[in-house]
Amino acid sequence: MPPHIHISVDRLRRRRQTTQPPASGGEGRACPECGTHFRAEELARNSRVCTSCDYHFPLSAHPRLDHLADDGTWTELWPELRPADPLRFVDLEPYPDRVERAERSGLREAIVIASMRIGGIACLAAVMDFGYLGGSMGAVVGEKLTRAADRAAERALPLIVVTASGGARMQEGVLALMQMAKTIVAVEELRAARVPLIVVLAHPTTGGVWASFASVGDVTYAEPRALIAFSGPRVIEQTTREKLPETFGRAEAQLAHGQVDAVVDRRELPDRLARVLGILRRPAEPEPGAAATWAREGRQRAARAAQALPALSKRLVGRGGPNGDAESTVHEGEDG
Amino acid sequence: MPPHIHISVDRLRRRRQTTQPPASGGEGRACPECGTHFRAEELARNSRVCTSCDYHFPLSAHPRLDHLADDGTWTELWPELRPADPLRFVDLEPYPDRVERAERSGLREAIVIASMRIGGIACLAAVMDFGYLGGSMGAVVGEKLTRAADRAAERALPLIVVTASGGARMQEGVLALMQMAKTIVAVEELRAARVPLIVVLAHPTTGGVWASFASVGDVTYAEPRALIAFSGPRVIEQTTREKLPETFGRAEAQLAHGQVDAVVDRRELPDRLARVLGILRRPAEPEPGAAATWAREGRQRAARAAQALPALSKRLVGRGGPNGDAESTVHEGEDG
Amino acid sequence: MSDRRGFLGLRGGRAADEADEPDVWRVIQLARHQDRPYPLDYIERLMPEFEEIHGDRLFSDDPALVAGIGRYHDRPVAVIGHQKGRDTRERTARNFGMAGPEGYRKAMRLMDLADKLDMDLVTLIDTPGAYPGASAEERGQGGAIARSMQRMLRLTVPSVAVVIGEGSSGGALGIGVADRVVMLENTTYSVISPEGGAAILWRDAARSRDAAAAFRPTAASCYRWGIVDAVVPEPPEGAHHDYDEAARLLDGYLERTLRELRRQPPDQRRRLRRERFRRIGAYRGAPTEDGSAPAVGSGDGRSPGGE
Amino acid sequence: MSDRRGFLGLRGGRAADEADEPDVWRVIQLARHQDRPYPLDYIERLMPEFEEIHGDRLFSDDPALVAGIGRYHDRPVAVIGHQKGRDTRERTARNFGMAGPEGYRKAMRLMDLADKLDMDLVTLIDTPGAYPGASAEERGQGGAIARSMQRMLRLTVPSVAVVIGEGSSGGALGIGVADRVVMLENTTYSVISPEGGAAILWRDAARSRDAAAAFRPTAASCYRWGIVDAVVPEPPEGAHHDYDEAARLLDGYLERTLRELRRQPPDQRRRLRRERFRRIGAYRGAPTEDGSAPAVGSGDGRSPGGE
Ligand SMILES: [Zn+2]
Ligand SMILES: [Zn+2]
Repeated sequence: MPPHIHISVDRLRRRRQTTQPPASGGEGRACPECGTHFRAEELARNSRVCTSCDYHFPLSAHPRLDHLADDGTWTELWPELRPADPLRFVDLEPYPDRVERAERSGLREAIVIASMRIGGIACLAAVMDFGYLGGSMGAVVGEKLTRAADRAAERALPLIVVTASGGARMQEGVLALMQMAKTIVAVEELRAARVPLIVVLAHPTTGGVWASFASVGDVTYAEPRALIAFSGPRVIEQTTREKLPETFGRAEAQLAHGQVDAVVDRRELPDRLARVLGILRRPAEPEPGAAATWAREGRQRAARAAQALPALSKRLVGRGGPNGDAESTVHEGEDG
Repeated sequence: MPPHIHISVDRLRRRRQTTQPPASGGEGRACPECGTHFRAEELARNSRVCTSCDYHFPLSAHPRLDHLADDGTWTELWPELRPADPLRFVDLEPYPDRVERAERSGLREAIVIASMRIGGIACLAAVMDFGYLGGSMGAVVGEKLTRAADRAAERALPLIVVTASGGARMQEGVLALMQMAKTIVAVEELRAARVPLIVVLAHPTTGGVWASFASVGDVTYAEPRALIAFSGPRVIEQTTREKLPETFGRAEAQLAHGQVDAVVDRRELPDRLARVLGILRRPAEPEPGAAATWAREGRQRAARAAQALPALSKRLVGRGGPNGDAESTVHEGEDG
Repeated sequence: MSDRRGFLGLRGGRAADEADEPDVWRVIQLARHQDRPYPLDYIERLMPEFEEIHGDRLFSDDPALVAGIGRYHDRPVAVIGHQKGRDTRERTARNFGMAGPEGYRKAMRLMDLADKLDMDLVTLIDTPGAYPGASAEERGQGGAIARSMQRMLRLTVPSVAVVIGEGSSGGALGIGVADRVVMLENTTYSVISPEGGAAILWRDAARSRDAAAAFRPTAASCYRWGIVDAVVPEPPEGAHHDYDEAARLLDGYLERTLRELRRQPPDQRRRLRRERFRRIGAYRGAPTEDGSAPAVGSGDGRSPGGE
Repeated sequence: MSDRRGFLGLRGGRAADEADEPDVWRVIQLARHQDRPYPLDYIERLMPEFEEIHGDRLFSDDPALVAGIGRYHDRPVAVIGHQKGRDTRERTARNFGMAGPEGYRKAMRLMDLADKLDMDLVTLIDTPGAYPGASAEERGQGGAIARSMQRMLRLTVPSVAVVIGEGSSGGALGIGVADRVVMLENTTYSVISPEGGAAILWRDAARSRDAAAAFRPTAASCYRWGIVDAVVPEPPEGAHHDYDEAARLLDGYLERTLRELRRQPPDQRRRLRRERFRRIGAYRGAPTEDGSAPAVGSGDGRSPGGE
């Protein structure tokens, strides 16, 4: 239950390692745009942006946090949350096998939450990782983002969200779809607490992620050439038989169409975010911040509200038994 | 001051005459679209719509009320309000001369407010008259509309607005411009009181009227082929050198562009309004309507608020001395 | 069907059973049946008077999504629904019930109106998904859906969302964030159509039956998962066999539920609505309900990618 | 200029005198002077940090209207302004400061943000009018302006509108419905440009000097009429001669006024804002202020057209 989340998170907080994570590149890469070859260290040094043509290589979550946060200030939150398999979903392979393989690559979910400082200002960050099942949004993404919003509201910390996602995680079926609504609830909590939400759209941000929290930031940046769309170009071409231009749905086009505030080169992003956070910093006030008060009351209200919920909606909802296996819990609970 | 308006209106209320007003047509007219000739009575019988081609002839305010209201139910409110001449404005002739000539044609201002019933449901109507100085919006239009909104809020009566206007009345200068904001305040009072605002856009509805209360109705109808635009076609053609199609800004185009809910033949309008009012009728409730309570409190609040206003904003504001001549009051007040 | 309460969801028992594979496919066919009643068919039967509104006041009107105000049990009510179109021409005109941003923005305009005039809101969901077109993307399809959900969360009036046919993807959820969400008996609610899912996950659109079996988007499953609060029965052979009876059964649920919701104070209703959606999702590693140590997630605390 | 209070409006005296005809024309020329400081010039001087936002999230971005957030006296503030463009290319790109519906909708987005994050709102008005174009009409120019005014009336945060150049027509008022409305010394606020007014009223655009004399759109006149709450002085030869000093003088008024407005409770501020605009307008026939019988308006009560 959400109210309890707040109680336990501090015990779960983990110190980060300051070593460079290997997920950031491996042995070396050629730029897919201009062919220039880079060694991994070179790329990492330039924030994984091509020095010849400014192509932005994908950046996974942990190196992204290294890139954005002031040195050594980020701390991951709730890394222990893992997907369940409520549908016992099997396509070409069982969902748990996909999850296992994704975890073997060193990632734990498609989103990483961290507390950090940017330009000296304390904030929270929620960074998606396209490398984990295409950055797809399942229950863990929804839950982590919700917890991040709760904490941001409670502590009056701005929330920075960096997206990279193919959309809802199909293997979690309609429950994944519902994460769209859940993340919008999270955004609403930020609003109630008057906490800024800054969104950075990385390549690609599509489907249910673009159609939920990614598109309602207070300030929204996009990385150059990032694809930003609800329906991807292939789906559109198949459905409407239109031939789409190269520029379709790209950050630059979305800027022209009024959908983002700016296209920002990744290398300038930390300074840009620091500037915005600096502008939005609340002045020191004599009275306790409204936000903190709100969050405190919010928790109590949420606890009361939970009592009043119809029994139906308590199903399969933020649960997880003492053995941590929601999957079996679900089926026991429902078939019994 | 607005709070006092409520006190005196009932004394000012006038019974209407049921005779046919002559403003509706004179001796006869040829349809400008198809050339068919009609006698005045014929036209009036068909709501001044051409029986051959459905062209909608202009309809001035009183016959419009006859047309919309259940038989014999409309009563005009505040007909005594007349324009002042705060700028002592002279173009090709002095503003007061224009006003006098307009009055000689039998009209008293570009808007008429009436209480009435439509389909048995009590409501208020604010009907503009293009025949009076091009239906231009000056201080009287703003004030009458504001009073209508106040009364609608106070008595929880829906407000029907029928527009026909060339925009702000230039002879009242920037004070006329400000009526746009004033009428939006009036609309906000309706919102606070949860009272429906139904707008009917007649030909033409342009300029500051379209860019204020006319475009924010809860439900918005347009008469066929009515021109609805902020900038008129001639201004646009002069500024942008585009050649506009015949259909530019017409009701049918505005429907296609999502700006109105429906294009409604004038002859169907009374039934259509009756239906909407019927749908929106509040159910009989045991407790006193929130609307009525709100309006009562609103009046008290407004009186308190007026006390708190900075002295500056009290100038030239809803005033009118005991001799009813705001014009001279203005200059005495300011120059002294 | 003779149950006077008129909705399976509160009966328990059979409806909560897991549907088997052939059943799933049959339900999908029924949910998409071209003779199924569409929103205007229900509206016609439930409301003596109805007035459709048009346009988003921004760009256009979207015929794939109808919106309007009607008289329902002697009260004004606001209704929004995906309208697929009956014959070929109407289907094309209505874009097969695939709404664009203009549709969701028209819906938001009606939500504003519902709040202003204290009207209950009913949404009727029946779409293969939001319209996938370049023009829709350029006008912010994603943001339109997101803001429509946001707007529903902020409603001060009661709201009920009813899946009356096909509830697919964000296009469905865009008008689905209500106080109560229910499905008619032979309808589906899913993250994607079976064809779409097959094309992506099986890399073969022809394997839509497999996808259907895997997604299990039936009312029974969605009820089990807590996605919907009730399942409203249809006439014995399906809603398309008896529009009047289908409307009567829906009416039984709707009228009672709106009445019940109206009894809650608006703030509480909004709070519960948020909580309802906030709680959805199964995962491992949550702290236990009494707030004690987490079941999963102990470790050295290094970020997983950093090892 | 040495007045420490820094704004003429509260000095009384000369500023309240009626301007004579040649003065009016001179002020119109100054208000439109191509070297006058534009919003970004003031912002650069008043705010150590500023971040422009772009786009209405609906259709496009309108460069004729800049909007953004800045740091002002150690607080976040939201700023909206018509930006005309300095050289020919920029003037074209910015459409000569004539905003379309996208501009007003971007402005509304920023107002939402100001409310959400409790930022004061400052608008800087300098436009010959809203853009008169067919495409702007098709996307609801009228409704955009109306809703922008409506949105400003609903703001919970303090707001100040400053006419910094040419304030013409609804295009100016669309961002002018603030708690305080002020004009710089050499600016105009008018229902229409003198050329437009001459073309319509004199049927001869060349008679714009006559129109100017009739409209008297100067700060002094607007102050007398109660349209603006204060007149902010400019450097001796006009704002275009000394941007820094112009900004300093504006700063003196702005900072003090926002601080004063913040002291009011939001509900009261909103109420007073409504009242401020609701009271504008001179007419005959109103009841006297003590509520006694009306001065004008007795008669037989027949509707005037019905005789
Ligand atoms: Zn390259
Ligand atoms: Zn004709």
